[in-house]
Formats: sequence, structure tokens, C-alpha cells
Amino acid sequence: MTAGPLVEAPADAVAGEVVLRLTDVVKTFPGVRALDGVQLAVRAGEVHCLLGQNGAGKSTLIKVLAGVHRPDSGEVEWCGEPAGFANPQAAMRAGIATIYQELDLVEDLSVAENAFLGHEPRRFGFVRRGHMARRTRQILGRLGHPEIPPGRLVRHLPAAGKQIVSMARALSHEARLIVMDEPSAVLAHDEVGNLFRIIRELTAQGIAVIYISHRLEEIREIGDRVTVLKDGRTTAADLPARDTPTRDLVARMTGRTIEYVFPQRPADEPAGAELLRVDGLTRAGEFADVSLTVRAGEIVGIAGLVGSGRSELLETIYGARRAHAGSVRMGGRALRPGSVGAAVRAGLGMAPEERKSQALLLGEPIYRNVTLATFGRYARLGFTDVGRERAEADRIAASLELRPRDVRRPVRTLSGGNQQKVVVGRWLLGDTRLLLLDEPTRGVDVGARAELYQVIRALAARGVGVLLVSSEVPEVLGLADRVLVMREGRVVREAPAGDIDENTVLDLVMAGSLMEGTPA
Amino acid sequence: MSETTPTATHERAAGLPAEFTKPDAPRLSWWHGDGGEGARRNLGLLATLLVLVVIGILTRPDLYGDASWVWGNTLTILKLASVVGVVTVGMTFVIIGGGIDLSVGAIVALAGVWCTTVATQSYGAGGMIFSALTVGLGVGLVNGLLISYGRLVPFIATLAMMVAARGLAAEISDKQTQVSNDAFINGIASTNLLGIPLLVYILAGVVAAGWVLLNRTTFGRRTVAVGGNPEAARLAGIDVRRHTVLLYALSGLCCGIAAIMLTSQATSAQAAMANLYELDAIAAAIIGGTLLSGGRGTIVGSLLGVIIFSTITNLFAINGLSTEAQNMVKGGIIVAAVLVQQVQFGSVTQFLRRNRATTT
Amino acid sequence: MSETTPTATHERAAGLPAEFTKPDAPRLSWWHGDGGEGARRNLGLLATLLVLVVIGILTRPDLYGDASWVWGNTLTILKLASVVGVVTVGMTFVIIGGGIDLSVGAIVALAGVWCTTVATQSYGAGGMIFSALTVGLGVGLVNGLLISYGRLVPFIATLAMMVAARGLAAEISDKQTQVSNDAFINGIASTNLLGIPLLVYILAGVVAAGWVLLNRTTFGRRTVAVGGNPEAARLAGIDVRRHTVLLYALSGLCCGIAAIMLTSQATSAQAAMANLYELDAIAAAIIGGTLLSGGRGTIVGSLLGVIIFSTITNLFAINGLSTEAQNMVKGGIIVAAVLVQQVQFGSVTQFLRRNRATTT
Amino acid sequence: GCTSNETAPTAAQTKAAETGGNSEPGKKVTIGFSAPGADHGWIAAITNNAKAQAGAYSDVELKSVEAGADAAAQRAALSTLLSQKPDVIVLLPHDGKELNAFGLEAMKAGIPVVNLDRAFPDARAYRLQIKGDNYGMGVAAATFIAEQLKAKGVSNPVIGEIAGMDELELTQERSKGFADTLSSYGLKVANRRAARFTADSGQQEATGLFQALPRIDAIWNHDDDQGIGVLAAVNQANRKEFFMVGGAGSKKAMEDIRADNTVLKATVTYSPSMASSAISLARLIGQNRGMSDLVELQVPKEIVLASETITKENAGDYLKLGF
Ligand SMILES: Nc1ncnc2c1ncn2[C@@H]1O[C@H](COP(=O)(O)OP(=O)(O)OP(=O)(O)O)[C@@H](O)[C@H]1O
Ligand SMILES: Nc1ncnc2c1ncn2[C@@H]1O[C@H](COP(=O)(O)OP(=O)(O)OP(=O)(O)O)[C@@H](O)[C@H]1O
Ligand SMILES: [Mg+2]
Ligand SMILES: [Mg+2]
Repeated sequence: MTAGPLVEAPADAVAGEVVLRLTDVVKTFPGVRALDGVQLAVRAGEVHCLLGQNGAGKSTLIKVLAGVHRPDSGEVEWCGEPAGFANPQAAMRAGIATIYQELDLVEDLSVAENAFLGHEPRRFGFVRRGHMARRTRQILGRLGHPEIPPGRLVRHLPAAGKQIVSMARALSHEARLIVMDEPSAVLAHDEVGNLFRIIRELTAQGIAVIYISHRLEEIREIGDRVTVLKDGRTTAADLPARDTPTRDLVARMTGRTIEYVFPQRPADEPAGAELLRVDGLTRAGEFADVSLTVRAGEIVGIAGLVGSGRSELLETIYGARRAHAGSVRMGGRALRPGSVGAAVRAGLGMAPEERKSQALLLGEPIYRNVTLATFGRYARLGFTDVGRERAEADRIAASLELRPRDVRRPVRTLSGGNQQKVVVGRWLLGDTRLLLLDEPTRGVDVGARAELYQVIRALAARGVGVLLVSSEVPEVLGLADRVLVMREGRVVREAPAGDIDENTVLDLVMAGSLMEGTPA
Repeated sequence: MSETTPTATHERAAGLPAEFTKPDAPRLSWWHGDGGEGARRNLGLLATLLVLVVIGILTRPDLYGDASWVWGNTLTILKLASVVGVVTVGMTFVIIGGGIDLSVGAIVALAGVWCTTVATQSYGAGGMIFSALTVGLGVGLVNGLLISYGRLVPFIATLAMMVAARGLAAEISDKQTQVSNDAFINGIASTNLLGIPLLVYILAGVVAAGWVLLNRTTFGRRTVAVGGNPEAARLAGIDVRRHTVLLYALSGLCCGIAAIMLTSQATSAQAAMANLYELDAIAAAIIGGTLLSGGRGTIVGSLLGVIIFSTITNLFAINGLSTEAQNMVKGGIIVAAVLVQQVQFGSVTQFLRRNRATTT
Repeated sequence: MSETTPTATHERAAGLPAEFTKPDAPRLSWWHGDGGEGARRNLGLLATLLVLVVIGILTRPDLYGDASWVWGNTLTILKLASVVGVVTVGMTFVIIGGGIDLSVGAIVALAGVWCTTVATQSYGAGGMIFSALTVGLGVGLVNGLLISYGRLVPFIATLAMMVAARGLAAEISDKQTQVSNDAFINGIASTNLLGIPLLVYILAGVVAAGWVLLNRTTFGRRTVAVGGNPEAARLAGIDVRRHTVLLYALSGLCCGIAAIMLTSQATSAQAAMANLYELDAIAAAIIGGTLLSGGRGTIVGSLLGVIIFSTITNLFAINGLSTEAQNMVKGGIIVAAVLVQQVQFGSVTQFLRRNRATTT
Repeated sequence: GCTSNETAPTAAQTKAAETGGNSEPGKKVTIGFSAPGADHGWIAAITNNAKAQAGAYSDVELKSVEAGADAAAQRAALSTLLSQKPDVIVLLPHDGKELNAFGLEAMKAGIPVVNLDRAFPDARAYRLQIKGDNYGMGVAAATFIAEQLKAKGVSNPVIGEIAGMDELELTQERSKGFADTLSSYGLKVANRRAARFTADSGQQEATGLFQALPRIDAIWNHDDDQGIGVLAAVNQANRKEFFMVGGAGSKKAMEDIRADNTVLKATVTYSPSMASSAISLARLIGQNRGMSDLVELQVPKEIVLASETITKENAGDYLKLGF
């Protein structure tokens, strides 16, 4: 089990000194070798991208950098000196700031307090609130969000706003290396552009950036060099980010070649019976007067910016929120408003947006998470049949290429993308007739994404209706049969997927963006 | 390795330990498997129990020399554990389900007092048992409704119930100790079957039922889901509120059973009985590995927790310790018991890690 | 609406609450702003307090007719609240920081007993105060160390400490009530400044210090972080363990202060004093809006919680209610108090929502 | 009584207003009364007796405040009582020393304080102290046990003790009287368990005691209410080799003693009737009158009830005093 030969590509001429060098870093968790000999060299002023499948060890690697985990063996060299950061403070003091994959904010502290958590400007132990607010406003301004009030509790911010605060925290340090673990996963399209602007500013000052993302387009756009991880090992280092062929990257990540394409739509329009009919659905302050239909076997996609109210719409259809006006009918029968149980009985299923808080029992084994909505089916007289349950979950795990495959492991130990697969997999069991998917591929790697698309298409072919929300416009356009565009709580356009292109959608969507101070 | 063929790499899954590619590898399965950690924890509790027994042997070799005394003493400990044990089973469900029930002691007292009023006693043992169970269930239901539909924090709702139920019990009993004159009820505590007290059978029955309910039924699965992540449970179509009501009702029912057992033991009931049982039950559940924040716990662990506590009490009694010494030592034992479990955990992991490191 | 021009739609921001798109809109900012929800909750508590006073007036118009009696009664309530109030401030920190401290009553008793031993009393008031504070701080530190570095669940660690500290207090006092002969200590409870008892000043001082500590210092802000999201706190470089130790030490220190106050009131101390203060303090904090799971809470809310409880007690006393009636009514009042807060919450939100809906 | 489900205290425990002497109606007296919340039969009997005795006088108004869990709560309740300016205050404190300061305060305010049962250390804190003899209970129980054992000729007897709530000073006094007297006979307590005055705790502690002592010759149980549980434990453990002495003197205990069909052979009294006496005397103090059977013009400062030993022989006489 020795590491294979590394592919050494010539370093970019523009990049500076190597600030960070990892040699043969190993990190094991009980039962898992998360890092199994990682090599990484990051230069000042470059954007170094980390690529790898879900569970490849990217997040673990950056946690080793940030002093969260101690490596079992291997060397970490920081600015030419050997350095093993004993705790997060040490790493921060050395000049490494990190934006973690999972939002790491304190809900009941203000924006400013979160940004400066752990290194608050203070005098005799008292927080210098004015000073802190001023600096926070500065940083937020730099991030293009002067409208976020530093005094607002983070609890009251939407997900995208929270991501901005996470970035503000990273910028509040005098960092020489900023690590970003899938920062774009919860950002809308225009926000990503904003992020890239900031990254360019940073690198121009000679600050190094480690950037993790599953979206290859982003890597192409912002990255300088790429290191690829597979199963905890570096399989390729320092590839040029812009001109390494996608096929190569994917092959090194997955060990096989995957065509990153959407499955074929069936030749003829799905002519299934109408399954879902939503009429004039309204929740004040969230969305208003939404009407839509989904037919059996049809995939309907909803595009829109983060904050346009799509999640709330799905949750209301699903009965998790109570509508203020309007109705939801399933197969012609009205659903009891505000009752998830009724919706599930009527054949609805939903994969919610925030997997950790809304979907997973982190301490429970994978199979119990997969069967959370359906375990009743494997029960007789209320007594569960764990064997059957596990077999079914195993089948789903196999079809989604869950990694690791042992369905008895607690979900907590899965990587972010694999957790997402568990959430989606839950509704592939049982006889769901209409599936509501909210950002189903968030954080899912390229290979699994293609598989997920296949699975969704296959479900539709079986006559299941799908209502899909995604912030990735190509995904909506590529996967859906029919597309709705939402802006600020209203449906502004509805069209067959073939009749609309990405630019049209973006134009519609951008007309009033959440985070932009002034309208476009 | 990047140069090997894709298929081969995939097959061999280089970066992962072998047991992960084979889904049903027996190795380590006791460890990662279903409830493995719970089982390991319970081993730690058994070790603690053993240590307590050894202490007993060392301090009172005269008593422990007599086998029949040892057997009798074991039964005494189990009998002592029986009432709190039944309460703890209900409490374990409530805590796993994300709640807490501070009113259990008060419910036991109220149910006990209710079933020993002159009026109730006139209906005989059947009437007394029926009324104790009904009162327990009823109060539990009220708890559940307040928490589920009144949206009260469980701590506050059950604290209020604790105060109110003790008050009501005092009102009903007129603050007197009510003697039970029913031979059947009084006989429960003194009956032995095959040399084992009936109370121990009742405990065993409740524990077994609780174990099946938690581990083998959809009710138990829902409980874990509701406590582990209520939002996820709700979005998976589980009626979280109704389930919460049922959990508190279950706890109340257990208190009703415990009330009959305790009334039988004391051949009487009064408003101040079952003093601080809530603390005993919560402590036993937590010592037994139940997470106070919900979503995890085992019935066997709770049972062991209760038995550890009653063994400690027994140890004090046979050594004639004074109350204050008892308390000081008890605090120390509790801390030690929990620490022992952790030390064990650490060393086992380390052992495994070292083991694996050499085999890999 | 979908056909209107983008600009118009944006200005009116149908999909988002207005304040989010307009940077510093004053509208609703009190609501979503820093601590706004806490302030609203506290209004609810004040309303509850008012209702209690009105009940007092209705049931005892004769007493409430006399202004000087009313003033004296108010001071009595505040004096009654003072000891538990001080304990509750410490408890609020612990709970916000994600823990719980069941040992506060025992610490008060231990510190009280310690400072009234003959040996300590021979050092005079200074020595007594010093020893009470030191004992409180010391026991709190042990709690914190057990929880932080011993990794004990707070519930179990402080439960063990509760049992042990009461035992130690009984040992030290030989289960006797120890009379304080120090005129200065005894005088604390009977001294008035400007017509207001010194005890009330002490309470006010501790509350003010607690408020500043929680809201204006890094210690306080980090407490919220440690309780609200310990992982995030750790990632942000906060030493969560050390902070946890400090929280329990703080709670212990508050208990030390409370011990002096209580000893002064009773001019004596004994091992059973401050009985169940842990329950009173936790209940007051939670009624006051502190989340039992940590990460949220206010000092003012806790203070109001304590005052509500002592007002209830006072109400019972002036109406001469029997203990059992008291208990039944008290349970009801607690439930009602919490429900009132919620009704208010619901209606305010609804009001706002309706308001927003019509303006949009 | 402590037992069964009866309610009103028996007439025997209160003193009917006789004609002539002290019972002549006099000036109207408001008596403030406070006792800890009843959690066992004896305390309940105290409150009930006080209320019944006050009801027997046409010239007495009783204002009762019950005080919650501990001395601090009782102090708060008493300060509201004080603010209502009663003529006399009768109180059974949670703890005499802890409420001493209140006694002083009330006396200073000119309101005479009658302390019931749990003494104030400071003589200025009360006008009258009326109490049972806790130490004497221990003495009486030990004397009975020692004499019986001597009569039976048991050598090296094993003696057990089941005390009441250990945190109360009265429990300590009882145990001290018991231990002191036993040692004067050359005996000692082999194992002492402290229960909580409740039947279930009595049962539990007794069971522990039986485990610790495979052979027992005598047991003293401090409280007859918790004795119900102790007797249950005796039956459940099937232990008959010893005899038992109770405490306080409940009606059920007296009946059992008279019937002589349990191990309970005697009980030493600590009668809650002292509450009735306290109310009567408080009335006299409020009316500024003396006790008509005494020569003195004022009620004396201190009365200590003797602890009597009830056995099979005299149980019939005392039955009417059982609570
Ligand atoms: N605390 C932990 N305990 C046990 N196993 C863990 C733990 N954290 C991570 N792992 C395991 O380590 C491996 C690497 O996980 P990691 O989170 O680094 O993946 P990743 O590359 O970031 O994936 P993703 O793209 O899905 O975020 C996975 O197999 C995961 O299950
Ligand atoms: N300051 C605020 N206070 C309370 N709620 C807010 C606030 N700002 C936004 N929200 C709510 O949060 C929602 C935005 O949250 P989020 O970013 O999750 O987007 P979403 O509507 O779920 O969007 P998507 O369409 O991306 O699924 C808004 O619709 C609004 O209801
Ligand atoms: Mg990751
Ligand atoms: Mg969303």
C-alpha cells in the first residue's frame, strides 16, 4: 500500500515562495484512515484548489492545517519552519484563517461578535464594541455587503448572509493563508462572483488561498494550481488549474472516467396525470401567490437566488409551514395544511436544504437515517424488521456510491457530500409519488452528482413527480422538464426547459438580488 | 497509484481500511455495530458494579462469607432497585425523546395516595391498581399536552407538575400517612416466586418491555428520532407532538406501576413519599449512558445505573456509615464510576488503534 | 406582481422583510436587533409580575390600602429574592455556557457552615467572608475541573458535588446548627441604607456586575459562544475547557456570596440550609428566558424570574394559604406565567406579520 | 391520626373550653401561627391541633402562614405575618437557631413569641417556649430497651436505630439521649440508619439495617409514622427475633402495642398536643392573664413536656392522645 508516483506538473511562474508544505500527512479516526499520506505545497499569492470526491479527506486535511486535528504522522512546514499546530489558536496566530465547510457561527451573537469571536478587540477584558462594529462594517463593505448590520444577531440572517459572516471572520485575521472549504456551496451565482473578486484582491496582496469546491467551472475560473486527493492520498499535485483536461481531473479524483452530463430526457413529453397542484400559495414575507403543477413523471425545476423564497415554498407545500393563503392538492385531493404527516401519507417526500439541522440524526447509523421516513414499512404490528431495513438501506447506499459503504456507521462520521446522499437516498425508498428536492447536490462530488442525476431521472421514468430547487442554473436547466423562475417570492417566468437558456434565467433572477444594495 | 487501472483502484480502495470495503466484516462489528457503543458502556457499568461488590467483600468479609446471605442481599439490592428502576425506564424514554420529567416522584406520591384513600380501598386491589395506573397515566398525559401543545419547556412544565401534584397529594391525604389495608396489595412486596421476590419480576418485566419497545418497535425508533433531531423527525413525517405526549404518558404510567410497588412495600402511602426520585431516576439514566440532550440511551444502561445506586446504598447500610460520610463517599463514587467508564473507553480505543497499526 | 418592473418589486421587497434589504431601517430593528427578543420577553415577565400584584390587591385590599405596608412588602419580596437572586446570576452564566449546576444549594450550605465554625468565627467578619467566598470558589472550581478535564456530564458532576458537599457540611457542623456570633455578619441582614436593605443592594450589585460581564466583556460573549456552539467556539480559538472551569467557579463564587447573605439572615448556618436552591435558581433562569440547552439567556430575565417566584411566595403568605393549596396554585401559576409569555409572543408576531402583509 | 384516613384531630388532643377560670372569654386575641409545611403525620397533627384549639375559643382569631421548604422561606413568610401585627405569634420553626433572629425582631416589635418545639438559643427571642423532650425520648427508649434486655438476660445485645431526618437537630438530640443512656448500661448502637419520617424511607432504611445485622435484639425507631414502613420491612424480611420501640406516639402504634401482635412493644411520646397547649397559652399571654392553676400571675417562660413510655400495660390510657 505505498503511495503511487505523483504527477508533478511545472509550477506556475507567477506564484511566489512555498508558504505551506505538507509531507506524508496521515490522520486516522477510529475505523477510518481519513488521510493516508498527503502531499501539498501552497505558494504565496496563489489560489490552490483541492479536488476530491466526497470523503476524500479534504476537510480533514484543512482541519489538520487549522490545528483542529493533530496528524498521526507526517510533516507540516509553515514558512520553511516545521510546525504542528496544537490548537486553532496556534494556527490563527501563525496566520492561517479558515472558513469551514459547516457553518461555524454562534447564532445568538451579533455579526460583529461572530466575526471577531476569539480575538475580540478589547480593553481590560471589555469588548471595544464601537471599534469592533467599525471594523466589521469595513470588512463587510470589502465583501460587498455594507447592508448587513454588525449588530444584528446571526440567528436572524439567511443562510447566504451567514456565509458572508464566515468570510468576514476569516478576513478579520491578519492571515497569510486563507483556507476555504466549499464556500460557494450556499452562495448564489452573483455571490460567487463577488467571492472571486475578494479572492483576487487577497492573492494580489500575496496571501495564499486554499480553495475547495466540487464545481469544476469555479476551479477553472479562480484556481491557479490543483491538488487532487483520493481516498486520503494525493493522487496529483500542482496541476495547472486552467488547462488540465476535465477528463484527467475526474479520472484522478475517482479512478475512472465519468461524463459530467445530464441524463437524456425521454423523447416524448411526460404525459402523466397531474399529481400536484398549488394554487395561489402565499406566506407573507416569504412568497406570494405561487401557483404551479407537477405531473407524474415530470421534473419541474425552480431557479432563483438564495433568499427568493424557494425553500419556504417547498416547506409549505410539504406542510412543514402553514400557508397564509392558497391551497395544495395532491392527486386532486386537498392536503391538510400544516401537516407533514398528511403530506407523507399522500406520497410526498422532501429532502430539505440544511442536512444537519433538518434531516439527519447524526449519532444514528446510516441505515436508520436512510429509513427514517419509511421504517414503519418494515414493521409488523409495530415491531421493526432491522434486517430488511438494513438490506434496503444497503441497496440505496450502493446505488448512490455511499462512502464508506458500511451502513451501520454513524452518519456523523460521513463527509459532507456523503451525508447529502443519505438525505436524498431516504426518499428513494418506499412509494413516494412526488419528491421535493431542495438543493439536492449541494456539496456532492462530480461522480456522485452524475449518479444522483441518473437516479432522479430514473425516478421520473417510473412516474414519480419531482419538484427540484437548485441554485445552480445549469442543473435546473439540464435536469428539469419545465422550469419556474422565482424572484423575491414570486414566480416570474415559467417555461419548458428547452425554451429557456442560462442567460435568460440569470437576467430574470438578478433583477433584484438579495445581497445587492442597489438593483441591477 | 494514480497510474493503476481505475477498476483495480476502485476494487482495492487503497485509502480505506479493509473492513470498510466489506460491508459486513465481522471484525470490529461489535464495536461499530448496532448499539455497540452502548454495549461497551454497559460493560464499564458492570465493571463498576463488580468493584462495588469487591469493596463490600473487603469491608464485610463476615457477611460475604455466608452464601445464603449473599443471595439474600442480592435480592435485597434488586428489590431496592425495583421501584426507582421502573420509574427510570419511563424516564429513559422521556430523556431519549429529548425531554425531562421532574414530576416522577410527585406522580408516584399522588398515585400512591390516590389509590390508598378509603374510598378507593373499598374497591379492593383491582380498584387500587386501576386508580394508581390511571392517575399516573393521566398526570403524564397532562405533562405531555402542556409540553407538546402548550409549548412549555419540559423542565418548567414538569417542575410545575411536581409542585402541584405533591400539593394535590397532600390535599387528598390531608397530610396523613394512609395505611393500606388490602392484603393483596401489601402482599406484592412480600411475595416470592421460586425464591425471587415478585417486585424483581415486575422490574424485570418492565425493563424487558422497555427494551423491546425502544429497540424493536417503531415507537422506539420514533423516540430516538424525535430526541435526536426533532426537526428532521418532523420533516420525515413523524408526528413529533403526538409522540411527545405519548412519551410523558408512558413515564406517568411507569410512575403508576411504581406507586403500587412502593405502596406495597411501605404498606402505606403519603404525600412526601418517593422523595427526590426524579433525581435518582435522571442520574441513573445518565450514568447509564443516556444523553441528557436526547437521541441516545439504552434501557440496560439505565437499569445498571439504578442497580449501581442501590448497591452503593446497600454498601453504606452494611458498613453502618453515618449519613454525612455516606454522602461524601457517594459523591466520590459517582464521579469515580463515570471516570472509570471513560478510562476504559480511552484504553480500549488505544488498544485497538495500536493493534490495527501493527496489523495494517 | 410578477409583471411589475423589477425595480418596483425590489423597492418593496416582497420576498424579504424590509429591514433586510434596507441597511439600517429603524423599523423592526428593535425586534431583530441585538437582544431585542430578550427585551420583549422581559416585558412579558413584567406583565406577569403586574398580574401577581393585582391578584394581591384583589385578595388583600386591606393590606394594599396602606402605602407604607406596600413599600415594606416590596422590600420583603426583594429581600426574599436576594439570596436566590445572587445564586441565579451564577446559574445563568453556567446555563448560557451550556452547563448546569445542581450543587449550588449545597455550596451555599457548605460555605455557610464553613464560615460559621468556631475557628473561622474567631477571625472575625473578614475571615468569615473570606472563607465563604473561598469555599464557594473552590468548590466551583472542582466542579469545573471535573466537567472540563474529567469530561463528566455537568448534571452528574454537580449532582455528585451536591451530595458530597452536603455531606461535608454535615460533617463539619456535626449536624448542628452553628450560630453566628459576629455582629457585623449578623448585621448585614438588618442594615438599611436610605431605607433600603443592604441585602437588596448586594443583589443589585451582583446583578449589575453580571449584566456587564455578560454583555460587555469578552468573557460574557465567549460564554454565549461556548454554550451556543462549542465547536464553533473551539474553532475560533476559544479555550472552551478553561472557560467552562471559569463558569463553574463563577457560580461557586456567587454561592459564596449567597452563603454570607443567608447566614446573616439566619444568624446561623447548618448543613440543610439553602434546600433545593438549585431548583429555584434553574427555574428562575428558565422562566427568565435562558435556554436550558445553552447559548441564550439574559441576566435581567433571570432576576425577573426570581422576583416572580418570591412574589408568588409572598402572595401565599399574605393570604395564609395552606402549603398544599400553595403548591397546587404555584404549579398553575408557573404554567400560566409561561403561557402568558407565549401568547404575547404569538400575538406580537402575528401583529407584525399582518402589518407587513398589508403594507406590502 | 397519622394513620388511616381520618381527618379531624380527636377531641382529646384539644382542650375543651371549660367554664370558669382561664376559659372565660376575654379580650379578642389575634394569634399568628406558622409551622413548616407538613410532610409527615406529626407536623400535620401540630397544625391541625393548633387550628382546632383556636377554633375552640370564641375570642381567638388564628392567622396561619405555612412556610415552605426551609428556614429562609419560613422567615419570609413570618415577616409578612409580622407586618399584619398579630397580638401573639406561635411558631414551630424549621430550626430554632436559624429563626432566632426573627424571634428577636418580633419581640423587639412588641409581639410576644411562643416557640413551639424547636428552641431559640437566645432567651430574649421568646416569651414562652413549649417543647417536647427530644433528649428525653432517647433516654426513655434506651432505658426501656436496656431494662428489657437485662430482664431477658441477653448478653452482648445487637441494637439498631432508625433515626428521622438527619439534618434536623432534634434528630441529633434524640440519638444523643439514646446513645448516652445505652452507654450508661454498657451498651451501644450497632448500626444507625437515618430515614426521612416517611413510611417508604423507613421501609428502605430498615431493610438496609436488616441486611447489615443478621441478628438483632432491639431496635429504636424515632418516629411512628415512618414506623409503618419499618414494620412492613419487618414482615417482608420475616424477622421476628427482636423487639422494637417507637417514637412520638401515633394512634396506630398504640393500637399495635396494645394488641401485642407485632415486634413493636413500646413507644416513647412526643405529643403534638403541645400545639394545642401553645395556642391556649398564647391566648392567655395575649390577654395578659396567668394560668389559673398556678399562683403566678403570668404564664411561665418555659414548659417541657415529659416523654412518657407507652407499653402494652398503659397503651389504653394514652390511646386518646395518639395522633
Ligand atoms: N470525526 C470523524 N470521525 C470519524 N471519521 C471521520 C471524522 N471526520 C471525517 N471522517 C471520515 O474521514 C473521511 C474524510 O472526510 P472529509 O470530511 O475530510 O471528506 P471531504 O473530502 O471533505 O468530503 P466532502 O467533499 O464530502 O466534504 C471520510 O471517510 C469521513 O467519513
Ligand atoms: N432578517 C431576517 N429576519 C428573519 N427572517 C429573514 C431575515 N432575512 C431573511 N429572512 C428569511 O429567510 C429567507 C431567506 O433565507 P434563505 O437564504 O434560506 O433563502 P430561501 O428563501 O430559503 O431561498 P432559496 O430560494 O435559496 O431556497 C427569506 O425568505 C426570509 O423569509
Ligand atoms: Mg468536506
Ligand atoms: Mg433555500
